[in-house]
Amino acid sequence: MGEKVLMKGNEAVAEAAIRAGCRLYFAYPITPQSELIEYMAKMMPKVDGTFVQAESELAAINMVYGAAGCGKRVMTSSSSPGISLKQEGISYIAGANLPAVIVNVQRGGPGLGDIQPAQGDYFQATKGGGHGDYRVITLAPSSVQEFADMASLAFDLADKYRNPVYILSDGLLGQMMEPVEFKDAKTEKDFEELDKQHFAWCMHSNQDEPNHHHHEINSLEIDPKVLEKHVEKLGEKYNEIEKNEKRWEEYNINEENQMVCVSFGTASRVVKSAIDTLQEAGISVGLIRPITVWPYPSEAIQKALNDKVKKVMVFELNLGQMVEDVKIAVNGKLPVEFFGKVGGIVFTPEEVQEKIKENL
Amino acid sequence: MGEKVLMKGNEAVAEAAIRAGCRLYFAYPITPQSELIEYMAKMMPKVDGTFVQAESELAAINMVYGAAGCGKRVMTSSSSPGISLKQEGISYIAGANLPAVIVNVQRGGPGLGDIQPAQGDYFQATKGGGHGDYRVITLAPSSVQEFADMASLAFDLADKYRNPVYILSDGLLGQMMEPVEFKDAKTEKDFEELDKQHFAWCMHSNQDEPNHHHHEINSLEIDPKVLEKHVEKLGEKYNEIEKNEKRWEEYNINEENQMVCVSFGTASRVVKSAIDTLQEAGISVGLIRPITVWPYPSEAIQKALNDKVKKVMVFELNLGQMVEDVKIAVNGKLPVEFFGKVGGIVFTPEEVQEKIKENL
Amino acid sequence: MKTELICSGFGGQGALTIGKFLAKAAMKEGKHVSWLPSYGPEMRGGTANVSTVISEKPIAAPIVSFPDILVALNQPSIDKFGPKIKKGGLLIANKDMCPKGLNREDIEIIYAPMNQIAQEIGDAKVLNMVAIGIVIGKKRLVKYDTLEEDLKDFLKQKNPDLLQANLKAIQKGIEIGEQN
Amino acid sequence: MKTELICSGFGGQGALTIGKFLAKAAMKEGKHVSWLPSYGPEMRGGTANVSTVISEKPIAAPIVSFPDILVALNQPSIDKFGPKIKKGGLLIANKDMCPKGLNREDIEIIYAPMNQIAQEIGDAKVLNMVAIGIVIGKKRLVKYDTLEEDLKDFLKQKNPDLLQANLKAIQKGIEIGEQN
Amino acid sequence: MPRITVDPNYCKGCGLCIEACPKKIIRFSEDINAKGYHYAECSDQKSCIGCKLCYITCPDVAITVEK
Amino acid sequence: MPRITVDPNYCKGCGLCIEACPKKIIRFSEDINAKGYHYAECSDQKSCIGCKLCYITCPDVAITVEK
Amino acid sequence: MEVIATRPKSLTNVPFTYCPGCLHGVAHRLIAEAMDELDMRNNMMGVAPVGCSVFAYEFFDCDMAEAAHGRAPAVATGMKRARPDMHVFTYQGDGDLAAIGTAEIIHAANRGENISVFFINNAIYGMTGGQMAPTTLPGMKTTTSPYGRDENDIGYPIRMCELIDTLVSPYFIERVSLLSPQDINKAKRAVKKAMQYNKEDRGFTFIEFISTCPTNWGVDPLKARDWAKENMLPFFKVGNFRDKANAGGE
Amino acid sequence: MEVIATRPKSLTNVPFTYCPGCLHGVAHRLIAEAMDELDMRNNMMGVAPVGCSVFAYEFFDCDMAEAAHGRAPAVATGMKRARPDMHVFTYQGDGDLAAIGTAEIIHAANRGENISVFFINNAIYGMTGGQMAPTTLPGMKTTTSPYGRDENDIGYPIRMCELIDTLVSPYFIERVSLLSPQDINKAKRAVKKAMQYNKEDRGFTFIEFISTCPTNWGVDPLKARDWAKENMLPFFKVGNFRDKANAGGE
Ligand SMILES: Cc1ncc(C[n+]2csc(CCOP(=O)(O)OP(=O)(O)O)c2C)c(N)n1
Ligand SMILES: Cc1ncc(C[n+]2csc(CCOP(=O)(O)OP(=O)(O)O)c2C)c(N)n1
Ligand code: SF4
Ligand code: SF4
Ligand code: SF4
Ligand code: SF4
Ligand code: SF4
Ligand code: SF4
Ligand SMILES: [Mg+2]
Ligand SMILES: [Mg+2]
Repeated sequence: MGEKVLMKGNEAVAEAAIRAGCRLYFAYPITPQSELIEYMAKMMPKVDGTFVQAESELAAINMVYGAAGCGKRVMTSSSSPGISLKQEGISYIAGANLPAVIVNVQRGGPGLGDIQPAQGDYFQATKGGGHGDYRVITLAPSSVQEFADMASLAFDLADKYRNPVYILSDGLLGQMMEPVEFKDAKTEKDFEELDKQHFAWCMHSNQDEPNHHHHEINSLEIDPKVLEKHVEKLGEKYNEIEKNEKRWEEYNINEENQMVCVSFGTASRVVKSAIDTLQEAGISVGLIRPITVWPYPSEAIQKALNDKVKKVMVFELNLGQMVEDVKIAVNGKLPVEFFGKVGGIVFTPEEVQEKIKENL
Repeated sequence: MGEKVLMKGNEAVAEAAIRAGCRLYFAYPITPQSELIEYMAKMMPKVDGTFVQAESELAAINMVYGAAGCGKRVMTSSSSPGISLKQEGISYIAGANLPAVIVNVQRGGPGLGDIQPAQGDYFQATKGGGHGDYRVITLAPSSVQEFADMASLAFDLADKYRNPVYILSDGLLGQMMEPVEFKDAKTEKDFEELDKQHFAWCMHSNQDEPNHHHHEINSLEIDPKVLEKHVEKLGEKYNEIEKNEKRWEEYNINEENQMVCVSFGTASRVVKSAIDTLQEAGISVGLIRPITVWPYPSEAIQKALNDKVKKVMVFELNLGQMVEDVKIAVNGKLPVEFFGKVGGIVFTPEEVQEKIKENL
Repeated sequence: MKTELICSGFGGQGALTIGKFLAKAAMKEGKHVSWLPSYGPEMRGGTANVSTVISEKPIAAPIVSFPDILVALNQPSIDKFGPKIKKGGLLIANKDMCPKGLNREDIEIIYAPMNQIAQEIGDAKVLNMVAIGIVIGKKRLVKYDTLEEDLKDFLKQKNPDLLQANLKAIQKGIEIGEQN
Repeated sequence: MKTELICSGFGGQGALTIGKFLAKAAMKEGKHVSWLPSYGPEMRGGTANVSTVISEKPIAAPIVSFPDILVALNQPSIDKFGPKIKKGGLLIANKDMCPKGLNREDIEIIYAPMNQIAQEIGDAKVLNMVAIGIVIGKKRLVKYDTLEEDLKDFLKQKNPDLLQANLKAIQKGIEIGEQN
Repeated sequence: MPRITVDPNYCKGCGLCIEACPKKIIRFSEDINAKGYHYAECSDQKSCIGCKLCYITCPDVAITVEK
Repeated sequence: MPRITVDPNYCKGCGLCIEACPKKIIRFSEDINAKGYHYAECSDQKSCIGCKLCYITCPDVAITVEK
Repeated sequence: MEVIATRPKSLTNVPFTYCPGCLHGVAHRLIAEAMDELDMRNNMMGVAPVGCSVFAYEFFDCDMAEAAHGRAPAVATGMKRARPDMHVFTYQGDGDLAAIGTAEIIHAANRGENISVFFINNAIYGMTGGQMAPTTLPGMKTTTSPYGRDENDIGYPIRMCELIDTLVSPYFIERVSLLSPQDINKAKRAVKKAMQYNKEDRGFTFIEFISTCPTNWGVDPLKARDWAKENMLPFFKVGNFRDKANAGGE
Repeated sequence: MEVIATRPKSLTNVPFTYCPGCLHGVAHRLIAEAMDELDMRNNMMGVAPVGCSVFAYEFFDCDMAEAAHGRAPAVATGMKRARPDMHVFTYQGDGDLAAIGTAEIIHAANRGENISVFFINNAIYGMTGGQMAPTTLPGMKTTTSPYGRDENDIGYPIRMCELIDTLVSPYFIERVSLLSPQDINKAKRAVKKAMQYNKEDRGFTFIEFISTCPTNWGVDPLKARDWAKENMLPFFKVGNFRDKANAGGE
């Protein structure tokens, strides 16, 4: 870890990705993620990496597919409408068991919407916006430091499971500056190690005789019996991920809680602020902040439902998309209420406090 | 209603759409929906309608956007990977409050997958595969007749709510022939009536003076306060749809049920077959078949949970995507189990019987 | 009563059409019917097959796993579906293309030299009509008249010359079916 | 202790930089900081503003709705954010561009002719540094030395000539801040 | 006699008309408009020859030319 | 002396080689292969001039030419 | 006194949202004047792109659709096919038309859709803050080509008129400049021709405007024009590529 | 006796899945032979499209990626950029390359990606059962142009070589025919050139093969060749469009 620097989230995650060994980056400009692509344009040449501004988000995600198929750490980023355009490609990446990191700096939708922070792509990220049965590991940062840290986590998880990983950020985290400390950059030896790990499945040169097995990067299985096995194996992988990779933060969770709040990313920061104020006023409210929104940390919510807790409240910057996951976790034990803001508006701590009080 | 004819689902829905007043159709070929586009290619010229084979699914959905903006009944169709490519466009259509009908003849995924029937796009359809807060009314047919009938229902709902509507079919329903009876075709007077209804919001010629209001088809609101209102209004519309438009079929639901099954589309046909056999053997199992998978008929499931029912079982041709909606409906009252097949394999009545018996 | 058929053969032999004509005729006679083809890249050579169900009651599952009747126009069809014919079921096989046949005692089997019959009638393409005839002659699944009417409608547009050959093939098939 | 600032002005006046330098210096002094700009098509003219929070404890919400301190480089900034300044808070306004000012009794207000001061120093662009100086002089949010060091680092690369003007502007600002 | 009017609501003070005018009779006003721009104004209406070059150049369609 | 071999595993009986052969010494065999095609065969090896036109034409790369 | 030049009726009274000196406004005016002069305003529908001209639907006084980034030609196809009695145009930037929307413009042109496409080439992504466009010149610095566009790594600018001119169906193709009053007058004639053909439903008409982006080029409006004259015009040659009315160009 | 012609090593022993007489197989052989002759097999990576040649990854004996429909040039870009030491080619049909993948091919060409693109033009969508392609000829009946392609409604076929030839960066562009042994031999020379340039990392190389689809054209393989000679070759002129090695074509 080095010195603290003050940096925008968009730039911090780019820097952290480079340190995590990302040497290929393909993307298309869009507000509010453009600082990310611009940082990559500036820095990739300095580390002998590849930066290509693709002709579109579609092209970018398919470039990612190609580079990932060669076993390299590769990333793309965009914001909401651009992420929609990547859905076919993401389904292919998932179907072909490829590691890749995709950053979504969310903005207000649907359609062209606006360019302010929002969390309206929760469904798309967690339930799979593309076709077919697949899942994308989805990390939801709530600070610039965490945004940066998630770059290396995302690459590690992507490699571990050979699966795409989203970092589901938003315009606020992308645009704001906070102090951030970076991990040490990967060394030549680390790169060799990574290449070695990927050699078994990725595309590379073959010195073997004709008709020995060559490597295919592929999601096509025209025989349904074979595809069935393939998808079942994907299913097992997703179960494995659900078992191992749930991450969350508990904030002020204790025996005195009258309410448990659930909130992720930018929204959770505001909720924390409200919780602090209420605590000072003697009202005890806890927060479960999912760090992975898929796999979803249901058990963390269940465990937090102490006897005094009368209600669970979900705070998001959308029409209530995460409510479904919370309801599944709570499983009828307590009422689940929702408060949200849409269109790029972030609720204030005061609004959150009020909503909590109303629901006590 | 006319005579019964034996027809493929793909052709029947196309014919029904034309009768329902669809005069513009834009699509790109893909198996197993190609008979639909081919039928349109053949028939549209005969009714003075427009058929354009677009250069891609992206272009097709954006042609739909343009034609819908002119207040015309317009449709597109595709199969899973092609539907993924339409996600940005669908988000725009939803964001701009436009009516449009989108047929998805699902195949095995993810990625290129195969071309056999599957239900792996449930999440994409019901949770919104594109970005931002929006919902698409999703009709799930289970027979060729219903597939055809849904064409006019879909257009009516699309017009009523100015919202995109999916018909979520699959390769089996698209490819199979069953007898089908068609409704009478729309008359000139019906078309005039429709045009009149759409005149208030759609694009058309303006005879007014400069700087009077002209019509915009748009999802952009750069001021977050305005976008907030816009999305809140969308939210109200979705609530309205949830209140009014839930549809389902009850099959063998009665006081004797030991189990309630939930299954939609093609899968539900097999479950019905299994239920019949079990009933003959004295085992009473009921089925709730959601006809709209969004809005989801939760209440129908809740109501079916009589005292004797010990378990709810979900049967789908995917890894268990609808299970989440069923769990939310059941809300912890009973255990929810799942059986599915993936990769384009359809389970047999025998397999379903066995699973039901195992779970009694 | 519900009858589940699989018709199967090389692409071009017309297996799918057998199912279609049977289903269409049954529909006209007021039955519930379904017709589900195999589809996909098999279009390039390979085999084609179709599940057809004809029933008094609405048809739940249109996929036939265990047919009452298998119409097999070539040996691979027998190899694939023969073992799945229900006990007491029926195999109608094209003798000319099924050198190995099927070794089962618990079903009825009719071998007919369909290629040869078709050739004799004067059109190699009507071999599938022979098969339809056998199904009708044996099982009375649909009436000949319904079928004839349908064929007339269909071939009037496409190729009136073919009509006679088709009808002859069906009649020949019915004879065989009735004799077995 | 937590201080929440909004700095606001026309694009080009350097409002965002005020927040950035304050946040950076505070960070170097071990504080928690956050800096959140308005962004978007406002880049084309219009106004720009930034929420800056400096705190002893981790910062939950980086959006400042009700600032302790408002630095307003023009009148529209006062019109927009002036009413939201916390009771007992502080307004630092650029007298030269804020003809109307703000009519509140429950806060402290410092009007300083920042354009004029900057002109006197010899570089119109350092008007935002005057504002920074006032904040420090008045509130001691960060140390002058930290800021100086930072500016040296920053301007060494970009434009060493500007450094002196900047430092002078800050010092002038501090004076004003201390006097008020 | 030709004359021009600049509508300060549209003008953004880009200066393109000033450069375009063959008679050099357009200048920035001392005043600023609501958006903070020193808008263009005619310094000498009677020299205007109504050539419309200012109108043609103006990207904000702020100028009216009369004859 | 040149000669050709057709591998029945690859041949689909398209007939393109038959048309291509200047010596007209390729024909369809009476037998069918596993896929049901009457594959090509050489009717007269000794007339072969090793011109490779059959090989060049064959879309299924079923032919080997030796000299 | 008679008004000899003033805001055309086909522009609303909403001030443009463009930067001072940005030539988007000139292109808008030319189109609006053609609409006025050909009496097309009441039967016109337009499509706005995503780019600085995203708010075009507020500026043109006819019904308009806001398209997704790059998809305007597809949207226009849907509109013209739905309302063959109306006239349709799109207005698109170089990111919109020559990058993400490449397939849509080529295929609309190739189908010979009865629409007019107005293409503003300013060699940059204006709206998103100055990233490289497909039309960015070799060596030109942008926020995503911070060391200058390296033509050996990512190739040369795309010339859309030349590309579209390889297709059989388009009816009218011309590249014009907005860099001087004289050029603007020439551009006006081309725009009016395109609109006239549009009115007569003759086929696909395409006009590329060589324009500027003072803000993201980081220069004032006058310098921007000069820079464009020196650097863009040699690579993007103005002129008529095709006019089927006189059988294949002037 | 010496084998003078047999299956090249760079083809696996998997029989092609193409219809009898389909010329996809000939194109495959030419590419594989070039790989053999230039000793590139061990350093080659390929990209298969979606189309009849979707299984190309089973036929070429090197590592391969299966791309989404139309995106092969983008996938190849990712691969070549990730492994500059390897050589990369794509193999694409006319639906894949000239319809859905228009943007990807044009921009890969425009960037001058160091890859070879082999483009099979059979004037139809083979795999999906004979729908119209952008290269379908005027009047030609397909399942989605059942009354014949109406050039007044949907335009003329797209000529990809001509289109790409308007870009500055591509290194080698040639259209060849597979319709006779002589043509195939010429095609072979073009393929080998492209591969040679690929080996030397000289830039973007593009070959369009005029081919057939007997199945969906509904004729036998011989008739298909004749039809293509008569109908395709007049519109799709074979020849070299560019060879930067000899400064601008033969
Ligand atoms: C799918 C999608 N990708 C990216 C963007 C972001 N975006 C908005 S405008 C634009 C480029 C604008 O450049 P150009 O088309 O050249 O127009 P200009 O602003 O230069 O007039 C981009 C990339 C978007 N809105 N949607
Ligand atoms: C996104 C997407 N759209 C459509 C398809 C369906 N599809 C598969 S192949 C194909 C066209 C193939 O035609 P072509 O590229 O000409 O290749 P050919 O089969 O003729 O060799 C299409 C439309 C698909 N798989 N994915
Ligand atoms: S009309 Fe001509 S002379 Fe008059 S102000 Fe305009 S440019 Fe100058
Ligand atoms: S050209 Fe127009 S906007 Fe620019 S200064 Fe002149 S009047 Fe104002
Ligand atoms: S090599 Fe020539 S002569 Fe010999 S079989 Fe082949 S085509 Fe005929
Ligand atoms: S060309 Fe090849 S596939 Fe065709 S018949 Fe001859 S050997 Fe067989
Ligand atoms: S950013 Fe550039 S293109 Fe956009 S309005 Fe400003 S000057 Fe014009
Ligand atoms: S369908 Fe056409 S292109 Fe495809 S393999 Fe068959 S003949 Fe070849
Ligand atoms: Mg631009
Ligand atoms: Mg093709």
